Amino acid sequence: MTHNLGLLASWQRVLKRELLLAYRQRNDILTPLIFFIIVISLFPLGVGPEPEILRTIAPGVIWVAALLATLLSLARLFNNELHDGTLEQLLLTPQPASVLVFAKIVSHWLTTGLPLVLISPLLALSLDMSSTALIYTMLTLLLGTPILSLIGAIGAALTLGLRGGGVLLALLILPLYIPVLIFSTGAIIAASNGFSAEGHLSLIGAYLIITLIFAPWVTSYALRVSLD
Amino acid sequence: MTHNLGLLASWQRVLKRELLLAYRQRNDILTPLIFFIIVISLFPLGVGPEPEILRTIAPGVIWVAALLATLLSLARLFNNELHDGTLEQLLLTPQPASVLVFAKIVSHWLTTGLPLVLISPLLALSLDMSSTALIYTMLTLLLGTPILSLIGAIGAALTLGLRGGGVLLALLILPLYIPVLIFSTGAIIAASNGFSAEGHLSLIGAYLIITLIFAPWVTSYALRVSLD
Amino acid sequence: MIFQKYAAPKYFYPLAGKCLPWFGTLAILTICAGLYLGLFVAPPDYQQGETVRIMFIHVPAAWMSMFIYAMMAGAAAIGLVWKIKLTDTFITASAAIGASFTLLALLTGSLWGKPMWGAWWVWDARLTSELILLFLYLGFMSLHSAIDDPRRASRAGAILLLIGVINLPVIHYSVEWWNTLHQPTSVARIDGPRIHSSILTPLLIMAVAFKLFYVSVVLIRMRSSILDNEADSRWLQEQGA
Amino acid sequence: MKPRHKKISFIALAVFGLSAVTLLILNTFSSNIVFFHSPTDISEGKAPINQTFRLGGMVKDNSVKHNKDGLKVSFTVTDTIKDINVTYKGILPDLFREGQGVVVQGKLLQTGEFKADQVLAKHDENYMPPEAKAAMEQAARTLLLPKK
Amino acid sequence: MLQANALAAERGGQRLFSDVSFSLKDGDLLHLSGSNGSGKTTLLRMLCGLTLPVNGDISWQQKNIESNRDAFNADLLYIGHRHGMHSDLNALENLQLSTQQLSNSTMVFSALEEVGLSHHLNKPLRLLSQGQQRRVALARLLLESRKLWILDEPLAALDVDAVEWFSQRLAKHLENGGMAIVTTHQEASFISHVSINVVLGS
Amino acid sequence: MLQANALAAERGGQRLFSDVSFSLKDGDLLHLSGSNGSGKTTLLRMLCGLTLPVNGDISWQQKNIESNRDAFNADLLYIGHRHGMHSDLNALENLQLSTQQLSNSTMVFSALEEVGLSHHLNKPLRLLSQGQQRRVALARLLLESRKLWILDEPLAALDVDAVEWFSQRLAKHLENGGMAIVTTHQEASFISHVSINVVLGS
Ligand code: HEM
Ligand SMILES: Nc1ncnc2c1ncn2[C@@H]1O[C@H](COP(=O)(O)OP(=O)(O)OP(=O)(O)O)[C@@H](O)[C@H]1O
Ligand SMILES: Nc1ncnc2c1ncn2[C@@H]1O[C@H](COP(=O)(O)OP(=O)(O)OP(=O)(O)O)[C@@H](O)[C@H]1O
Ligand SMILES: [Mg+2]
Ligand SMILES: [Mg+2]
Repeated sequence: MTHNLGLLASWQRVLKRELLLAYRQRNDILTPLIFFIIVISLFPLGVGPEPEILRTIAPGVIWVAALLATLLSLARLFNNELHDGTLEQLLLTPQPASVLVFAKIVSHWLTTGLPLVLISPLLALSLDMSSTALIYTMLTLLLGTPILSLIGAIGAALTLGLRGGGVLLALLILPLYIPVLIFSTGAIIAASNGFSAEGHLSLIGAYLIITLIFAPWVTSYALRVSLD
Repeated sequence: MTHNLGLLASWQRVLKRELLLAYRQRNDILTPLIFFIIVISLFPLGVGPEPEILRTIAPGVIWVAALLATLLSLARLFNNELHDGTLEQLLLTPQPASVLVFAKIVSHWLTTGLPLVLISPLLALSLDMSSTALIYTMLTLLLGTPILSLIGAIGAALTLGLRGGGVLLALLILPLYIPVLIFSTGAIIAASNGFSAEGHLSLIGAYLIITLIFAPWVTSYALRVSLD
Repeated sequence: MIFQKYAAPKYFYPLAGKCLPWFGTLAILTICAGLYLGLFVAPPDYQQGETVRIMFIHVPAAWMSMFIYAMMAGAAAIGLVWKIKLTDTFITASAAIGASFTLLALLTGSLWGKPMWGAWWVWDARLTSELILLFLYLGFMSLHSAIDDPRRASRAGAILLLIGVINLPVIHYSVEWWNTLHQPTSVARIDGPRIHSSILTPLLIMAVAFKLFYVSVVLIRMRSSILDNEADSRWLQEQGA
Repeated sequence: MKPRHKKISFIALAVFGLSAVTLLILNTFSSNIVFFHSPTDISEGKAPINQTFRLGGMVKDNSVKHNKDGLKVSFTVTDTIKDINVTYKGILPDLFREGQGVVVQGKLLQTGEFKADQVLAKHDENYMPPEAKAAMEQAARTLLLPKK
Repeated sequence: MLQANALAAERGGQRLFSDVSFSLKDGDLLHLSGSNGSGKTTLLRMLCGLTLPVNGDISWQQKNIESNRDAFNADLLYIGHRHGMHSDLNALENLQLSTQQLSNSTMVFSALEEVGLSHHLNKPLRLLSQGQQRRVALARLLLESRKLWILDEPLAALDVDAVEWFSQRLAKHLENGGMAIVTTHQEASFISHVSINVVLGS
Repeated sequence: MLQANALAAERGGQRLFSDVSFSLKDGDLLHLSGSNGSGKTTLLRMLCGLTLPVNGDISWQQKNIESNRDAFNADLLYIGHRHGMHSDLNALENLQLSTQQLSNSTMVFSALEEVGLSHHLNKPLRLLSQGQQRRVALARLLLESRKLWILDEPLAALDVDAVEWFSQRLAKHLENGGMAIVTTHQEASFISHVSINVVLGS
């Protein structure tokens, strides 16, 4: 009786809807970016403008800010959808939910992670980073922010609609974020000290691939549990 | 026909309700606190554990974290109330709305600002601060966080229900927060370097008094406009 | 199936009651024996001297922290697939114990680290991953308690537990994969343990003692949570009468 | 796509991904990372001047020299291929010995000398009572003796 | 007496209605009807003073409601589409802390009993079903004695028994000299008490 | 054919209902009724596969819905209390991007016209009135041809015209061999088509 869309078309439709929504709520979408910028620019204000110190703490500041900005944006990931009932509809489409959830995660990264990557060189310069450090900052953000979105999606799905979702979410996903933070700042510091950062980068890469494979699937399962 | 409550009783009832709600949503309430703790403890992770550097950046880190934690908590201040219609009811009580709004602000400070003040000595120690710096950190937080709540309430009311309230809120109130940040870190640094911090402290005090007088009133007016 | 029969609270409750005294007594005996051997009989180490005695707490506690997590994750998988309610009782009873052992391992470790390494704490892979294990325990416990619906709580908790399993091999192999400050494996080595038998014996006895202790406490906690959950079921009232 | 095909393609994807992961991790083992760098690393790399990092290796036998005031100490860290001289002012951990592992944090000076501000001792996996150690050394000596 | 004078409303730059006038005396029931989107909710919020009219004015006991807000609010009870209760508090707490009159828990309890919720006292509101939540909101009608009721679709999600209960409660209010303004798309027995009909968007 | 077998539900550890069984054939309309809080919404979500039953099972075309989720979903259209539309997208975008069938904008446009919303195409949904929002959600009935409709209080906030339109649309669906499960506390003309009545909590 029905002529439903194929898997790919369905995926694209969800992605398109998410991006359109992001565009409509563009101020909301900008929040993590602005937050990122604010955190990083408040630092020289609070710490004092000594370039020596700034340069030392720069990788840490940038990555902590990126972590927090992502954490902030996660509350929004499924919450509106829960309240207006579109999340139920997502689980009721005749396509594997994990594929559609993946589209949502991709859109989340495109609207929160990617802007951070793109703005980071500017901020790195304002913190007086060397050009090597700057390049590795961008590179680690490019590899690392998708992990933040992927893991974050699991956390957001598990804590969906719970009172105090905020803290719980932080408590659940920060332990899983810590390796990203350590490897990334490690890579930047190693590279700017003239060592090879290959080891750090390949670990981040491995983590990215593992989360890419498992996160959409786990997230969709967690959503099902949370909506029960 | 009616025997309504007096002004004070009404005020107390709002405060009591807010605190009860806070207790029910205690996980939500803990979010800013946990956030504060996380930001401060992630720093040694990202920056590296050199005590020398940590001590230098400590006042800045603590105050930036307090600012961000408050900023985070503001989204929650009137938003739930808007969606469940209790905000309308607040404006329809036979008492000056500004007085009731003040009760809400007090409860906001008791549940976000005060915990930050109380936990700060522990965090200050973990950042290897001196005891003078520690005392001044507490003192400036005690004077400064009420200002953050008061100004934040105005911002939250103005951006209520707007798409992208988040960024707007940040953009509106951060300029007003920056003096608090500068005076406070200034006070801590001055005191720990053996200078008098009196000047900074009295500036913060003056700011506090001004906001105490005007903020509740401005907030209630802004709420009326936002609900129209 | 016999397994499924005893997975029903009605049968499990009395069975656990019968086993408990045995495990409890054995646990107390082995702990006493292990502590005596470890603290008074075992010789000091050729390099560390008397400080080595922290090992008899640190190492078994660290092993337990991983062992309990593995048990919980296994039970979570069984619970998700076969929908057995008892697994959740077991998991929630274990969580706090596992978290305590993890904390104990971290505390004794850093207590040991200060004199030996010259630092309470460093961010090497072994220490960091063990800290993450503690956070996983805490995260699980708060997630479980934040959900009021029992079925959702157990399923959501199970997902989190299974995600965290990946941390276990990282903890164990971290000392071999990366250069850490923490020492490499001494006991479970292909070429045999690198600990002299006079030190190894009390260590192994303590390891067994901790396991017995865990089983006893889990049984006690499971029985009391069954009492809470099934307060108004018929079999329990019959048993009480 | 039939459900069965879907499932198969998912599994294929997973297998592909996992093998890529293993490759990447294997790649990591070959490149020593994370906690410290070895003397060889440093002499090969463009040894960064005036940057804080960690150096790890063995304390070379007979290299430890205590200054008069007792707080200042200098020693050599080696990975049997390359050596680096380290100076340090402060209290050393109990396990700091010649022939034992050590991790030092500090800066490389222009002179090629490493100025440490933290020294961590690294313990190996061997535990035994002093008598056993003595017996072992005895045995080693007797084994070595005939060769002499 | 509530008087509305030549009211007009705009939403998003579009005129919704204009020239709406009526006056409501003690014991009057006004039924506001109109198709979806005709501006009923907008008009009700305007009568409460939450939305400013682009034209016209509203007075209560001969005084403009805007300049006498506190006095007007003391006589007004408004329940909108959104029920105005905190979803994290249970029914008892919600009612006890939201009413403006001194009420002890026995009064609140008996009100909840009357709306059929005595078994769900300790559940936070978000766990109640749609109809149960609305019942809690309507329990305010029993606890606060206000002269003017303004109710926006009070029957939404209510079952037949609850609708009947509401009709009777409304009739009693009118008998006691109260006034009410109600919108609804459903049939209910209180319609027979309507003394003024206002139809929007026709 | 939809078959429910001895279904039981628990909420917060409390039994809501047990032993609910029925089977629905082509052209059948099931009306689910019961007082507020009797578990109607819970049962409907269970029939969609969103909530797992504590007991019993549900099958669609002889196959368990849990193990054949995608096939079941391809035949199912569920509209709940929450309308399932994004409040920041307008009606056109919502429908175009939420339906699972290829639909061009003329089709969507004519569906919106049929539900009386052709004048509000470019407003984000949150600016529409309650009734208008529900109409947008119901426009999905026109755009997706699914065999089984499960509708939770579809009439809430609808005005009289819209209720009538819905009744006719439902009748047509049943004529074409579709099935439907509907709850409502309101009267409507489609009640005459009901072939199975399930009453909860009696
Ligand atoms: C906070 C610091 C420390 C932490 C978090 C920690 C953690 C752990 C963990 C998780 C294990 C179990 C590993 C496994 O079974 O695969 C372990 C084993 C062990 N740790 Fe530690 N440790 C710490 C400090 C130390 C120190 C300072 C020493 C001694 C110098 C030490 C000596 C050992 C020994 C001997 C083992 C047994 C190794 C084996 O499995 O054969 N640890 N530790
Ligand atoms: N902020 C706004 N901006 C633009 N248009 C708006 C806004 N708020 C409401 N509208 C429009 O005003 C009209 C009236 O809305 P209102 O909610 O008053 O209708 P209603 O009569 O209560 O309808 P219903 O019976 O569906 O509840 C609707 O067409 C709606 O789209
Ligand atoms: N998560 C939950 N925890 C505890 N109780 C719940 C939960 N969800 C629902 N309930 C209870 O289950 C009962 C059934 O709710 P449901 O929404 O299914 O009722 P309903 O028949 O749809 O009612 P209505 O006609 O008001 O829509 C209610 O008493 C409600 O309080
Ligand atoms: Mg309306
Ligand atoms: Mg319902």
